[in-house]
Amino acid sequence: MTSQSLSALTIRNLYKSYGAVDVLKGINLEAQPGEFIALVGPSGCGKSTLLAMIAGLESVTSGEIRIGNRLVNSVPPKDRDIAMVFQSYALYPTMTVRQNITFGMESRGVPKADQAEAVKHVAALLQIEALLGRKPGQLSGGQRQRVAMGRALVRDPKLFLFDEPLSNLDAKLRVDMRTEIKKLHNRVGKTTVYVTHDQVEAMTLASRIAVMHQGSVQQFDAAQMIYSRPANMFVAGFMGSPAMNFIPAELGDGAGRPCVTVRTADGGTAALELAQPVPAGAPRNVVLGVRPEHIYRFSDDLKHRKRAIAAVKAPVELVEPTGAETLAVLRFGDLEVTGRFDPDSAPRMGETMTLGIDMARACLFDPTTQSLL
Amino acid sequence: MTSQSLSALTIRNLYKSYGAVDVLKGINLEAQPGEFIALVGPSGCGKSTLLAMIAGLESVTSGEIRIGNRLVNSVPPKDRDIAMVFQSYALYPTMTVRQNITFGMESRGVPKADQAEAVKHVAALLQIEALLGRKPGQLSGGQRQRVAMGRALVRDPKLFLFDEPLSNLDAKLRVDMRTEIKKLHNRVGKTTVYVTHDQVEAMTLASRIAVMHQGSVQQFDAAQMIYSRPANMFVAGFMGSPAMNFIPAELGDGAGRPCVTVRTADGGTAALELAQPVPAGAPRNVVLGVRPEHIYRFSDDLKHRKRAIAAVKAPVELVEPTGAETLAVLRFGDLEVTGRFDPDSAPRMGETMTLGIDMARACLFDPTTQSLL
Amino acid sequence: MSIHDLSVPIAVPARSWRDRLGSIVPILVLAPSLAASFVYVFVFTGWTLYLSLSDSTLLPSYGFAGLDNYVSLWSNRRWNIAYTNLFLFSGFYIVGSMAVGLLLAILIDQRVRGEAVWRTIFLYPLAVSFIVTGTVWSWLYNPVDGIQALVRGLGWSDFSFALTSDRNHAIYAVIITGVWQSSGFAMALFLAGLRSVDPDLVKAAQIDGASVVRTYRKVILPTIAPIFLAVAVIQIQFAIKTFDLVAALTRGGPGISTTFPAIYVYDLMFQRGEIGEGAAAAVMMLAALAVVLVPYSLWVVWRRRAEAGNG
Amino acid sequence: MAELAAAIDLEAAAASRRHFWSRFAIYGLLTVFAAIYLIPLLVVVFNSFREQAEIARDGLISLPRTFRLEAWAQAWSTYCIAGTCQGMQRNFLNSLWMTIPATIISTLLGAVNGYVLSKWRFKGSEVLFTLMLLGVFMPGQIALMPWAFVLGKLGLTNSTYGLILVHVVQGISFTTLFCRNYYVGIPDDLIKAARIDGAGFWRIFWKIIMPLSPPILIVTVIWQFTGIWNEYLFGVVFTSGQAQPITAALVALTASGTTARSYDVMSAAVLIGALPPLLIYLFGGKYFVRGLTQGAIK
Amino acid sequence: EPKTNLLHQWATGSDAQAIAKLGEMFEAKGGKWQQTSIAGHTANTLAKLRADVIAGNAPPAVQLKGPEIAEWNKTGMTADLDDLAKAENWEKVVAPELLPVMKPSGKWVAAPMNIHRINWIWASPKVMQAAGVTEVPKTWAEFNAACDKIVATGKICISHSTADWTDSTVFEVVVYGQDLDLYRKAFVEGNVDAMRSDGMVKAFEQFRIMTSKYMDAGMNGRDWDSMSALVGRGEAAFHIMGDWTIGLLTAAGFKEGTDYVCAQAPTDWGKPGFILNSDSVVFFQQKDPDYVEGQKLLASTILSPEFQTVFNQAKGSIPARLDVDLSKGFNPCQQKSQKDLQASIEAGTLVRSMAHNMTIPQKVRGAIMDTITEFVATPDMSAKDAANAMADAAEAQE
Ligand SMILES: Nc1ncnc2c1ncn2[C@@H]1O[C@H](COP(=O)(O)OP(=O)(O)OP(=O)(O)O)[C@@H](O)[C@H]1O
Ligand SMILES: Nc1ncnc2c1ncn2[C@@H]1O[C@H](COP(=O)(O)OP(=O)(O)OP(=O)(O)O)[C@@H](O)[C@H]1O
Ligand SMILES: [Mg+2]
Ligand SMILES: [Mg+2]
Repeated sequence: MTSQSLSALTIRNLYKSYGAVDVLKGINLEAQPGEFIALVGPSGCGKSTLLAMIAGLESVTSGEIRIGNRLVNSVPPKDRDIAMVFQSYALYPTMTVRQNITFGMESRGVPKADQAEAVKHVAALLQIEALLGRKPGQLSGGQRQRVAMGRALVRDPKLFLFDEPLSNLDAKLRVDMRTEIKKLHNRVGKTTVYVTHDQVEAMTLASRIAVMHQGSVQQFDAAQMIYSRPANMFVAGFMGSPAMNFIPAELGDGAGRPCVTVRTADGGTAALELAQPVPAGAPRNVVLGVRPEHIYRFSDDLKHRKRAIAAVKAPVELVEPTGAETLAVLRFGDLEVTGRFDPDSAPRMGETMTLGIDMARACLFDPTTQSLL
Repeated sequence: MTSQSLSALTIRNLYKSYGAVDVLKGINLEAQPGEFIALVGPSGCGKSTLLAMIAGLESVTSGEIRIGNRLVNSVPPKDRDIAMVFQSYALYPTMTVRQNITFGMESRGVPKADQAEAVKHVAALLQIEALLGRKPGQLSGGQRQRVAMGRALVRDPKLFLFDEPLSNLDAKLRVDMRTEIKKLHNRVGKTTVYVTHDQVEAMTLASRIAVMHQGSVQQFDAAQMIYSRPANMFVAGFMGSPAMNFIPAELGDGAGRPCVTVRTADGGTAALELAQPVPAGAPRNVVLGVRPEHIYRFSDDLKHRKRAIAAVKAPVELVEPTGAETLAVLRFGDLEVTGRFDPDSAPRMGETMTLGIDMARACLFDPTTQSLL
Repeated sequence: MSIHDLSVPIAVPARSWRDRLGSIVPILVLAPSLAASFVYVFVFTGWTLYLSLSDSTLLPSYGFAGLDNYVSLWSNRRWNIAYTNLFLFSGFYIVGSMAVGLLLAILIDQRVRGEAVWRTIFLYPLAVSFIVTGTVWSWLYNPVDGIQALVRGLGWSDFSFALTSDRNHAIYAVIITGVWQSSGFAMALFLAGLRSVDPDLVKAAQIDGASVVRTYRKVILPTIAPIFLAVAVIQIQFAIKTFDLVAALTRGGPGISTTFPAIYVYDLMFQRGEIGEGAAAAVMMLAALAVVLVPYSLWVVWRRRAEAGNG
Repeated sequence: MAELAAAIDLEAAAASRRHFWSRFAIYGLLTVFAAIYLIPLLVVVFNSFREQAEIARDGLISLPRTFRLEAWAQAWSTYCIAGTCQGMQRNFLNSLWMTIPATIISTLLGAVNGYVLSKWRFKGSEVLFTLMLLGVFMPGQIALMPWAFVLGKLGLTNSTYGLILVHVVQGISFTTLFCRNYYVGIPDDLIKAARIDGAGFWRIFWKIIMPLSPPILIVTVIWQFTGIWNEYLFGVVFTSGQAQPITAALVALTASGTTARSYDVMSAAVLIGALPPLLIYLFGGKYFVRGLTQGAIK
Repeated sequence: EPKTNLLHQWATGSDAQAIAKLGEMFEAKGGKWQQTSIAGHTANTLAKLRADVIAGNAPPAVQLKGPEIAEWNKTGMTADLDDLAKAENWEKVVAPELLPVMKPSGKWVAAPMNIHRINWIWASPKVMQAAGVTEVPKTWAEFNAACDKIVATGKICISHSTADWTDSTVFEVVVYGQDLDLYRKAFVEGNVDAMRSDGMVKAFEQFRIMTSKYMDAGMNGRDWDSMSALVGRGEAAFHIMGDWTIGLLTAAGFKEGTDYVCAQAPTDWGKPGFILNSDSVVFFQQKDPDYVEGQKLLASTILSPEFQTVFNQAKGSIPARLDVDLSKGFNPCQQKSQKDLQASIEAGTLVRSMAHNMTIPQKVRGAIMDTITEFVATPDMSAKDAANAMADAAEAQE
């Protein structure tokens, strides 16, 4: 009982099927009061479905959902004390911004004066005072998003639910609004469940992230843990852009130290020294996971600053400057490996460069089970 | 004549109006044979209109468009020797992939045998052999994109036109397809005009970028130049994410060296030494433009490696870890400034840190004309 | 914390009657319409089916007569003509109004000026009842007073447009009038379809070097294939129900050459006092409808499934 | 250089010539069709201004030599139809009192049904929808006698209410079909948002769905109004004398018994009888096409 | 208070005026008058009647004719007027040929309003004169000869407008004129063999001559009511149609004697002949005593000499009562009609009209009329085929 009363949201063994199709297969999650949880995963993995079930918009096939202490499996949405922001914003197109915000209060019979007060407060918080008389059609994407937040905030609910609220915005606005949401959460401190398929959004906003795949949670952990110690290759590949490079390798111990052998572009092999001891029970063939930003131009200076750096030679196949950084595609046996470089030290096309791989941050996976070793 | 014959596409003083609305206001552009040109700009700035005019799908109000040597103002699209990939792909939904690709050749009366040959070649190039019998409705986004490219490629045109071909794809696929387009261009080497509103796409793909705003070209230059020496504050703000920070400052010379004075969070001011001499004719009040990645955690080590580093103290308002890097919002007078840090040296929320600003890479703008000084 | 320790888990709240009511409101709301439609479609049809097997004449009666009415119906020349007419008329009428409607829609889609005016002109016949249409066109077909006389008066003395007086061609008078009246509707639907085609498709075809005709034939029209089907189904049900138009235009004549099942049913049931046989004729009309509708419904269901599968 | 310029000019000129001829063909065709569509209307309009004697002399198709409104006045208020000599005004009003309520009721029911079938789907609702659709295809003659029986049982024979009932029931299928197809296009998220906001079934309908419905309601209203206004069989059979709708009066006029016809009065009567739906199409035609575009037909 | 509601199909023009007269008289006698007039197709009236019956409220009075009276009588729903008939002595005054129609099972259930004569020929003296035809032809041979002459002058000989009932009207006049017995067997008794007989073939042959040579192409699109105007205006010589033509001719301002003359249609057997059609009102049983009273009042009004006079003056027909004096206010043709009626009763040549639904059941009549109108519309259909088709169609209705 104690553990339940501590958490703002608890989901136990939740299943959902539409006819013969199982969409959610035993979800377990909980959120501490005031916590910001993100649900990420590829399209169709069941994020929206899970959110809709928390909101009460979809029925529960089996399992339980508790908000605070209360089992809400069959409580209608309006009585769950939640607020939700939709991907499409779902602003009522025929109402003004003010009416959009007050609609819920009117439905609940909140006195007019209180409504006005609440609108005033929320409008000030979100800086949308000037828009109150307009209709959604007359607003820009960012303004709509803010109004949708306003409609949710005015409820002062126990739980905030967001379903990809930023995915309809253009890249620039998305970054701005992301920051605003983060600030807002810092200010109002409500428990929040936030669905996105953009892992950067998840990383920057959430204290904990649940990575979903095909209806089940692959890993539910703090953002930094998910990024640096992904539970399996799916999570490792999904989080981070460009994605983590997976390099087939063979475990061995070169010169007494544990190391992995990889194939190089010239057809030979290179032995990379591991920073940690080989985990017990690891198979001989493993997959080495290296994030693009952990590949550097090798220099002695680097070697000094960071310890576990392994050097490999690789030809540069393609260079993509993005302004702040430069991506390069490097050949590695018959694989391509992407590296992320400072524009100052960026490789040039055609060059064969010596890479430094930050082995302290590399991961090893079991290719059969796909899990982290 | 000579200068014209050198370029694959020349646009001179091009105007377009719909009734009273001027959509394009005197565009000048040219592309060298084999060059990859990107048109970027916010929504509604006229990119698609310009592309449609090059294709012959929209009439010219005034000015001229030359493809190679030939004035094409009134040449119908089919005779311009161009190929175009649409944002929506515009694949013929009732035809198979093969029919989509051969439709243009059939319209032109190319013999069947040649058609089959051409399809085979293109399908191999794009690895869509297995899809030839399917209809567009049965393809995934990335596959559709490839088919659309195939339809364009099979024409073997003088000029390739792309209208935001990646904007309908999800983030991950977008990155992959971007790389593919780049490789393809490297291989076939056709002159290409590529419209996008994603500046990372423009930076990574194009050799030269035209940044458009409200119907005119703000800057037309190599990608790196646009990023490092933006012609005005619009270009500076548009290219790069998070955007360049604009800090109002006052020119002066502290201790004989040219420097700018900025306001700090504690209400005081700080003088930052300039790396270059003050440009002639600069006003007293200027805007200092600093990109987030040119803000570091100050250390003596840093001072050693890079010369023109100015140190300022600033409280940290918000920290956003994105995995590979960490963004932080810093207070600077009554402004907020975004910095981009290595997760290792990332600031923590609430901390007041000493920043190093890379003055060698900072820009100065005239706040009245908004142009680079 | 101890309070929480002691707190009993809040039992699954029994759903209040209000919630229960809430969940059946949609069904309750739908119920009257459903009941009415059910009676209208099934009970009425069932009754007619029963009558067709009964010995009803002047008034409905419920003695069982087996298939007598059907035998008698099919041995009747007039019925055979009516049934043949139905198929002949339906075919030409549907194809005709779709062809004209499509042509008009394509013309209007060429960014013509005054689109609203053209559209209104082509659409207005739809507002006019079949009675009025039939009456006015019967004037126009009149060989002495109508168009034929007018054109001959202008000097083209061989001109012939007296369709309603020619037994072999009177059915075409009905077809032309029907097309005149309903092609505007087809136009509106096709126009709606054409407007929904992604303009980029047309641009792509232009760049691919396809001529306008080829663009329509190969790209645009195949894309709006579902509209063709929708138009056809709507026109078919009009065709099968055709009654007022013929009643006002030719009254089934000359002779019995333009008799239609609907008219025949009406005549049998009300004028001739043959309710049983009239019901049999009505059932045959339904059968004709079913020939069209059943495959269509199956197709719609299949398409919906397919869409659900994709989306 | 000059040659090149000349060639370019030629090319441009050829392009503009082609353009001219294609435009010419388009407008030419449209004009021909427009003429065909308008001739019947013009014939009637002209005849309504001519004198019977003139029509008898010059034939039915001719420009009016005179311009008189007597025929209109006669048709409206003095011509003898159905045993009384008060023109068609009574029938006109009957039609209005029948058509307006029947249109409104069937449209509203269609809207509610469409709302349920698109936004509150339940097990079997698709099947029920298909069932309702079948009503679209029922030929009216089949239903004539059953309706007589039902109206008799309900005591609604010879009354406008009876006709309203008949038209409402027959119209539900169409209105439901139209509205459902349109509502399917309204995002479900709106409904979900409103549910979270605490709105119930009816509140969502009135506050969210109805304000979004004008395009489809216009299509439905136009469809129902013209259909009901122009309906003839039920009007004749289920009402009588002074209660008959205008179509019955029109038939009475055009199929006059053993007396001579007055084409002038008939023409005026035909126009009076067609006027309300014509006006509706004239002013609502734009919305009709637009509404269809937005998904009435799928 | 006696009241009634008459269901009828006389919706417009002089018909409506005539009915309005009935209403006035009914009200003058203290009744409350209501009417339901159904325009157009007879089927509409019948549909209405059937709908009312099915709905359970049969109308108190309906305009119905001939065999339909018998059919409805068989349903047992008709009212019994015998008491009234006895009191007013209807048996004596009503034309005897109408009695079996009005009392199909021996009891009076209907009241006749008028007697129409079908076998009229309306002729244009001007046209005849111009062609050298001195008098209206008396036999079919004379008729054909006259027509040949008239056609030669470029005029139309027979003004016609094709419809099932107009075609059948002319055809039954031909059959009647050629062979009285055949008419009785085929069209009154509905004998199928008679329909197939040589006599019928001969009638079709005569009819073919008329349709192909003496009628013009305009008959197809023409409205039936403009036929008489052709005669009145002197564009056509003859018009074979019932006596309601008088109403049309009078309304158009044509004068008997100068613009048109009327005569008995040709007969080859040289006696006065009369094809009769009668409009009548049938009464259905009512529960409401006011309606029952109203029925008596209405029946009595209809058979009153005053009504018979006023009504028939307006309609062109003659009273169903034989004891009404036509010398005042009636058209000469009507007076002639009454005389001929008496004469034909005496000569035993009086028949009821098949085309106007006074003899065989509707379904058989409908089938016969289909054949006739099809024959008109199909120039290459032979007389023999037509006779066979008619017999087959009639047989199929059994
Ligand atoms: N009503 C339904 N009937 C059957 N299957 C459904 C239904 N609704 C959703 N699904 C299926 O459930 C799965 C999960 O859908 P959901 O919308 O939750 O995905 P998601 O993770 O939100 O994806 P996205 O990122 O595209 O929004 C999908 O495969 C979808 O096809
Ligand atoms: N047919 C037209 N009539 C009037 N204005 C038009 C027309 N077509 C485009 N415009 C206007 O021209 C401007 C430029 O449109 P264009 O489509 O070229 O923008 P864009 O840069 O491609 O934008 P996006 O990134 O959204 O695709 C817009 O303001 C648009 O509203
Ligand atoms: Mg989703
Ligand atoms: Mg665009």
